[in-house]
Amino acid sequence: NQPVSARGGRALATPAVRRLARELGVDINMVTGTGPDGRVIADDLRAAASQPPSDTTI
Amino acid sequence: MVVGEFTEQADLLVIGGGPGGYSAAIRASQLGRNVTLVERGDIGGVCLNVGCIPSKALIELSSRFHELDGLAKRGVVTEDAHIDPVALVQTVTASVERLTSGVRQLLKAADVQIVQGEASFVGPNEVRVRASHETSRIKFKDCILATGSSPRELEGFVVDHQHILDSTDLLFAPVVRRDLIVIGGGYIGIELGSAHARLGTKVTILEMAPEILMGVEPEIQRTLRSVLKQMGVEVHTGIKVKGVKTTGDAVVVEIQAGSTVEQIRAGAVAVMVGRVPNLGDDLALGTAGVGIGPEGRLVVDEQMRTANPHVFAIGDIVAGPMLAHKAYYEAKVAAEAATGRPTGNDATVIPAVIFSEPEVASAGLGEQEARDRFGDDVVVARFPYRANGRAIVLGAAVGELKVVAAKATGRLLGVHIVGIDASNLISEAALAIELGATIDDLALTIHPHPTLSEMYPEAAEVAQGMPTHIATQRG
Amino acid sequence: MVVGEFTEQADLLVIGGGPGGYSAAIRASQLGRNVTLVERGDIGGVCLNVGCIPSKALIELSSRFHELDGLAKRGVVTEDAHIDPVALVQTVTASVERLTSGVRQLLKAADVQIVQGEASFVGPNEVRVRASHETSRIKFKDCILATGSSPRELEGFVVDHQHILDSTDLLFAPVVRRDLIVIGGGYIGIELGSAHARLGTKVTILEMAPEILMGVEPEIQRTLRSVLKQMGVEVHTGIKVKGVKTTGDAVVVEIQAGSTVEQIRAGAVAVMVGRVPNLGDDLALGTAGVGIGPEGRLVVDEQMRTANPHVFAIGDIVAGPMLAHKAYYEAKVAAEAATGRPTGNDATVIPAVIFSEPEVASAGLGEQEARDRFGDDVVVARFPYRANGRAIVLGAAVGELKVVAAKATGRLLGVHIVGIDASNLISEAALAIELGATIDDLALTIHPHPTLSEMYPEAAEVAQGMPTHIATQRG
Ligand SMILES: Cc1cc2nc3c(=O)[nH]c(=O)nc-3n(C[C@H](O)[C@H](O)[C@H](O)COP(=O)(O)OP(=O)(O)OC[C@H]3O[C@@H](n4cnc5c(N)ncnc54)[C@H](O)[C@@H]3O)c2cc1C
Ligand SMILES: Cc1cc2nc3c(=O)[nH]c(=O)nc-3n(C[C@H](O)[C@H](O)[C@H](O)COP(=O)(O)OP(=O)(O)OC[C@H]3O[C@@H](n4cnc5c(N)ncnc54)[C@H](O)[C@@H]3O)c2cc1C
Repeated sequence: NQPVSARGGRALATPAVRRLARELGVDINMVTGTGPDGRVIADDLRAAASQPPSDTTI
Repeated sequence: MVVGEFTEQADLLVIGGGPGGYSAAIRASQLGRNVTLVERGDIGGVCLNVGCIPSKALIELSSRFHELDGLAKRGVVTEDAHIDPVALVQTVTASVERLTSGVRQLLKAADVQIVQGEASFVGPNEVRVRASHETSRIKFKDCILATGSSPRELEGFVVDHQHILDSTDLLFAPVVRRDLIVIGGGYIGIELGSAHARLGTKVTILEMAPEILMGVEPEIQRTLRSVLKQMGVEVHTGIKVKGVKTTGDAVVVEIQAGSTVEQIRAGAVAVMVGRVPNLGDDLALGTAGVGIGPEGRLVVDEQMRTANPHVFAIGDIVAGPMLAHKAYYEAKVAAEAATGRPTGNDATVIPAVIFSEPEVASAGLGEQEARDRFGDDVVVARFPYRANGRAIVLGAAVGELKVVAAKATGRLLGVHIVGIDASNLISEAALAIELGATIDDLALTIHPHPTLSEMYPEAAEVAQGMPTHIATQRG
Repeated sequence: MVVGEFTEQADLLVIGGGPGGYSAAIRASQLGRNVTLVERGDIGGVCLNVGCIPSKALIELSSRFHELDGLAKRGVVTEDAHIDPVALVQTVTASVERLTSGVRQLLKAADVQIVQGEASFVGPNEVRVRASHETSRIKFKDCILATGSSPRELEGFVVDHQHILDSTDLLFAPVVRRDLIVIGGGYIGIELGSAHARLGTKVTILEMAPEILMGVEPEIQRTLRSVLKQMGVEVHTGIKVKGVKTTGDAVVVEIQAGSTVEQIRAGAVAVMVGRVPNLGDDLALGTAGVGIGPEGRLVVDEQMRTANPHVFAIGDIVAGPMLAHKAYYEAKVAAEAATGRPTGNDATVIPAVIFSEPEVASAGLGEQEARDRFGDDVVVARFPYRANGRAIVLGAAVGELKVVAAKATGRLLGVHIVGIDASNLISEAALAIELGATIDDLALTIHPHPTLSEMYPEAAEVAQGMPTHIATQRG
């Protein structure tokens, strides 16, 4: 029963923002975060979601 | 259910009524599904009936009993303290009854249809349910598997509930034993072994691994070993258990440490050497196109979906720590996924608690794990309970809180606590890590005085190199 | 210090050695300042000597004593339970001694020079210090004022420490009184009144306001009143206290409720009607160009700076709740500001705890406050202790956790808890609010099972309209 560890290499974001990404259909790992230390915030997702799909996946 | 082999239809079928199963059923119903839940035993599963709940009830009472001597010295004097084992078991049983009846009511309120019986697959979207006097079939659109786990058996030890016991026997026995051998120094063995020691039983714990509580931070293992020793619990590690003989009213356990073979004797021996997922042949998983993966667990994707796109699996039967809160979390992901919602199992941390005395709790990366991963970019800081005002007034100055963080960014990676109330303290760390909080965030958040939670900003200040309530040290 | 009126130089002078003063001194020293601290009484101030620490030691022991009857029913049986008042006071005193000696050592390790005596200003950058046999002067570059507060006096009640008592008398009296009248239903009156009730004293609490614990959420006030009633504590609100007479071994207090005047009698009366900042004429604040503002507190800017740019003020003498953790936080801001660091007092929440039984704790906006500010954009959700597994096994099912959040964004605005261990639970809320966490963040963070902290995600799920362990309700 080892505690599961922080997963490396994925976007830094709060649980609520991660959920929002799924709801918006945005791959959070492809979004550039504008929060502290590159943190993805809700507005980043909304901006990404309003882009044409090709832009969000580059 | 109808008698015979009539076939019923289920919109969403949940197999297993433990923490995983019952909470998946409630959530799926809230999301608009018609839910049928099959349970072969008691609603509440291991956790509510013979796990988390009764164990914590026993542990709490044993701690209250054990602290009476210390309290007398501090001014709260009692005479003739003793355990009334019958009342104790009644209290334990009452907690179980209260919670399981609550869950039954919640399932009813959520319109979940409960079917008593044991399910096994007869096709990719159909199960047969065997109850005592009847069998039936249920065709499902979607299914959530939550069959949980059972105690691992130890060769040569046939549990007879008299002299050779399992964890359940230790929870509901209306007697304080004179002595007891516990095989297994994992969290269940430590929790129940030390609880019985506090009740007055002479306990000997045998562990095969070189240390108890494998995976826990080494200094916490040491703290616990020293506390167990003070309590009179004998702990032997690196021990191979060879066999057991029952002689009259005692058991004799043959053990091997290195090349020496010894015999130890006690009134009873309890076997708590881990748990195995309930995925046996009876379940006929192959029929459903669901294959068993590594460590005998089911392989699922991020949405808890098995190889069969309409069958989800959660809880002890899938990878990760076998803990109730993991099952609760996964249950909601599976219920959402089965309902076509965008969802995913992406929690950063699954905290873990050991309800020993003192308690142990951790969330996130261990110190070594962090150093392995991030090398020099790691800062570790500790704050001891003995420098915390609340701990002192509680008369509970043993323990410490350790934070592990990234050096460059200050981001919190892990927290490890040994000490009173660690179980309730650790959730702040889980939230902090999920939110990406930093050492500065912890240090600058005002924590009320005098509380144990002040150890968070205090440890954060140690990491900053500017501690308030201990002299400067830095890791 | 030298004898006579020689003048010493201090780089940074701290006046007052309570939580504010001593932690400012330690932090300033860590930041490279040479610190001198003047204290007229005992290092540790009110909090460590006669406040937070001894009160919580007494409260803890009284709770342990009080729960013994309940424990007996649950299987932990004791006979002849009684308080040894001398040992009790020794325990309380030992906690104080342990913590204050710790702080003295920390100050020493930080090279803080301690001057015993009472400071008063003789100029904008100079004080006179009066000790028992000598006076001296200290010229400072910068000064941090942390003179704290004293009990508010009540007209007609002259504390004689025999029959007319203050809070300190209730902390260190080596006797369990037969009965006691407490004037003041603020947190100190409630904490100490109920602690003495648990020790066996018949307690009557008199409060002038229409409710006890003004400012606390109304339903929490009601919960506490009902618990106090069950414990046999009489609480009278809307009461004007007219005067007191001492007759032999008793006091008679004359009270007025509406138009009726009554007399009530007890062995003693304790006056706990609030606290006033220590900013009296003795301090000669005017000489330093520091003026007293509203509510008799000092006015400071965001960096805790008074009108005199080299004099800072922190703790009970400046605006905000008179609480030790507020003083600790402000101390660090002042120490940084005095050292020219960029800093500011910008904490979003100052949590507050009442160590009653059950405990009360809150962080952030109250329900009404939130509705006043945000109108319909508020969601309120509650989760009861009785539906929490850990609370049940602790035998502590009274209470609830309430979350207040913005409806549109889900952002957490406030948390209010009444129930066991509220004091240690609330810090998670403080951190969550500081970090701007939302209801979803709370719901999606895995909290370990079975713990009290699970009430956070459970209440968050109630706010989402999808509770797991209670039937759906939504506010
Ligand atoms: C002594 C002890 C103490 C523990 N303490 C803690 C603790 O403090 N905290 C914690 O987080 N975890 C604790 N655990 C672990 C915890 O109990 C499990 O992790 C949790 O119960 C797993 O939940 P689950 O829903 O996956 O399975 P289970 O709780 O095992 O439930 C599975 C259910 O499925 C039923 N079932 C199985 N197969 C079938 C079938 N074919 N048809 C119909 N029904 C079936 C079973 O009867 C059972 O009711 C403890 C365990 C033990 C033994
Ligand atoms: C019974 C009781 C219980 C309490 N419980 C809690 C609690 O649980 N949690 C909490 O947060 N708060 C609690 N408080 C409040 C808490 O004690 C105060 O908020 C805290 O002590 C304020 O710290 P301070 O540094 O501002 O002042 P103080 O602690 O009052 O310290 C001021 C110091 O300055 C010294 N001083 C004053 N004037 C001069 C002068 N001219 N020259 C030299 N020295 C001087 C005084 O002797 C004193 O030592 C409690 C208070 C009481 C009375």
